[in-house]
Amino acid sequence: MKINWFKYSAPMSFYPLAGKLIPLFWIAAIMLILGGLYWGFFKTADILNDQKQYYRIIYVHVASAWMAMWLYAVMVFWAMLGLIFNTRLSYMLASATAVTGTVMTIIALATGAIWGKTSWGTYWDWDPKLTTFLILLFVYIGYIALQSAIDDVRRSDKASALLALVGLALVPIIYYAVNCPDPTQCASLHQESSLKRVESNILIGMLVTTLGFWMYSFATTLMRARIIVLERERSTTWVSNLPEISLAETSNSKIEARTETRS
Amino acid sequence: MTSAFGTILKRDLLLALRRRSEIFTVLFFFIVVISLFPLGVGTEEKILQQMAPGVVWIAALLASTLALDRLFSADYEDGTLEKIVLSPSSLSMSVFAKILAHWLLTGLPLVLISPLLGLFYHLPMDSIFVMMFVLFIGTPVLSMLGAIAAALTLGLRGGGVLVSLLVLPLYIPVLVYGAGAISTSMITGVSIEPYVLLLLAFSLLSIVFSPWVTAAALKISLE
Amino acid sequence: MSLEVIKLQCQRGEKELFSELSFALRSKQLMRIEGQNGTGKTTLLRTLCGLYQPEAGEVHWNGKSIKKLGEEYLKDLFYLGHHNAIKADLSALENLQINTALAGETYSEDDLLQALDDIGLFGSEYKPTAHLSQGQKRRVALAGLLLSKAKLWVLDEPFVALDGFAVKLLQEVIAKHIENEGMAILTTHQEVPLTNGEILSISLDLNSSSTGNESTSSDD
Amino acid sequence: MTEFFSMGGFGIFIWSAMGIALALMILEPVSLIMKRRSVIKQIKRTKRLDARRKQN
Repeated sequence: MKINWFKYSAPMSFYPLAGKLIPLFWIAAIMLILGGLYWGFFKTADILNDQKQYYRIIYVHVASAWMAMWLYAVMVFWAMLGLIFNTRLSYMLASATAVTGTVMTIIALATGAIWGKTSWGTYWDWDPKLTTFLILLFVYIGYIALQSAIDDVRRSDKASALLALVGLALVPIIYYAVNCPDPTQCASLHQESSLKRVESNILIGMLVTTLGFWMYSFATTLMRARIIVLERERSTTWVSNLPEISLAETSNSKIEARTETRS
Repeated sequence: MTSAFGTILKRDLLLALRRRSEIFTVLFFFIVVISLFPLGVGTEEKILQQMAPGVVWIAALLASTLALDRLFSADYEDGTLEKIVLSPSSLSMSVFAKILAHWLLTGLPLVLISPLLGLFYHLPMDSIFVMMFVLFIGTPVLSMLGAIAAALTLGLRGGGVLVSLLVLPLYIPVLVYGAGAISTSMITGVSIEPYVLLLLAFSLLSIVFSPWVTAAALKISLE
Repeated sequence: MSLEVIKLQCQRGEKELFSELSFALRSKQLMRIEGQNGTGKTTLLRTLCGLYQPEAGEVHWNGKSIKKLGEEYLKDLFYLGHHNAIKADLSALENLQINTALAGETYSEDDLLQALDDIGLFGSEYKPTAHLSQGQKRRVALAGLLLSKAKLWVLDEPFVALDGFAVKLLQEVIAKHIENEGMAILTTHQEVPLTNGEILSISLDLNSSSTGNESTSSDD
Repeated sequence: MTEFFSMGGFGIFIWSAMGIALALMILEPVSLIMKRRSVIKQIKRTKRLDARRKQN
């Protein structure tokens, strides 16, 4: 079976397709997130003793933190596709992904700070991970700021795509620098974060919630992309032929009546 | 090939010579920022010594972003940037010439003035030399990365603030290892070599890649 | 020597400026681009220089895409935009020397001074151009034309801000360039009389993607 | 029930973390729906203006 990918790279065919997919993603998102949290809250109670109850924050924290990083990768993917094939839709998806990525980063930071308060007794600890997410937030905000500062759509698409690529190249270096401020001793850090050490029961809840967050991200990204498509293609005929744009008969005749009385 | 490089380098230095005030503005900004810290946090020798590496680097980051805004925008406004882009030689090399000139005019003076500031903060002699050296190998990264942001924000309203927003987070590795090297140099018996090597690596990487990325960014911004 | 434009389409923001624009230009031909403000004259010229990426279509120089030719094409090109591309802090002589060096050409100081003299800047060669009048600044930029060895001149409103004497001089310079197997594209309302060569013209109209391409020959 | 909500004394932290996440994840789609409405309204307005201009 051959799928014509370029057909879907056109905003015109993307718009209705995305419209159909969004409700499905919403249903999946709500079910998976509720399911994951239900599992986490009710099926793992016996594993955690009272001192470890705060572990429940992890479901939302880890899911949002993963999404914050993954969405950056997704954004760079679209940006790169845009720069290589010069497809307008790729740029639109890149900028639609950025905002959801920012929201996820903020959630990760906020829940991380609360997690810190419960486990280390302080909201902010300049922990390498939290710091990296703070910088990721700066990078996301820089991307959005650059995009909104440029009026010309084409330039703003390309310039922000290039910035996303530069960020991709530098974020690992920044991560390394934050992780090992002393280059001679950094191997010892962050062994505890590996998944193996997490109880498998908790892991299930975490993975299901994360999957739900993916669905949420798809849904919001597509919603935003649809808005961007509408804004950019407003002067085309296919947009004005859309059912949601068509002027209802009643309002039309009202206008006619109004113009008549005026003249 | 090299003629455009030499021409642009010479031209930018000549222009700076005609307008010396711009160099001195950046330099004095650096000095003023560094002088304000002791007034804010107290003048105790211990505290100052401990703070000096970070303060010097942060002042250097701010001073270098301050000057970035003018890196390409002056040429953009009078049309000479188009001349450079349309010159039949490698745009990356031309861009490299511009960044090099920018570093010679804003980075190098900071390196040269830094011993004075070392004295403000009671740094030992060895640390002052270390500071000069790491500033010397670290500040080119600031100009190189900054050039990308300057090219991306070319001709935008409020471009100066935007440049800082884009570029300051990217400076973190240089800040971490640059300040780390100076701090380590005050501890006897610990080698600063790893820091220096990392800074050198950043410097070389940025010199290789930045002119190329900046050239691409300029082409996007000129459209 | 030939410049070919093949089915060019450009847009600015949401607005399409022109599409399916095709024409060819050969040695000894001059092309005038007409059209009201906002019809995309400058965008067309910038596209021809490779400064602007068209939405669709290609520009060929001697049968090869200018994208592929890169620096090879830029060697044959002289572009004069709205801005004069001169530095206010440098003198006319320094500006001219830098601009010719950037174009990959080197001249002795005498040659440069002669060119400035020819364009009517005698006595202002060493002054910072900030002190020159608008017309004089334009002349500094145009002095580059006197020296340029480029085959293709792309000039955006070259006659703006010039007085009668300079207009006449520039007309002669362009005419001479065309006679010497050169070619030029310009946006202007000014007539450029040629003694030997051909004048093509194109007009970009508002709200219409079609372009008329009538040629008037002044060959005889 | 209260035992469940207090979560061994960590309830305030856990529920505020959940609350922040929930609030942001509701705010985002709601703002998108509102944005979409305003964009559609705007496009309709220009379309109506065009239609009227054609009539005259």
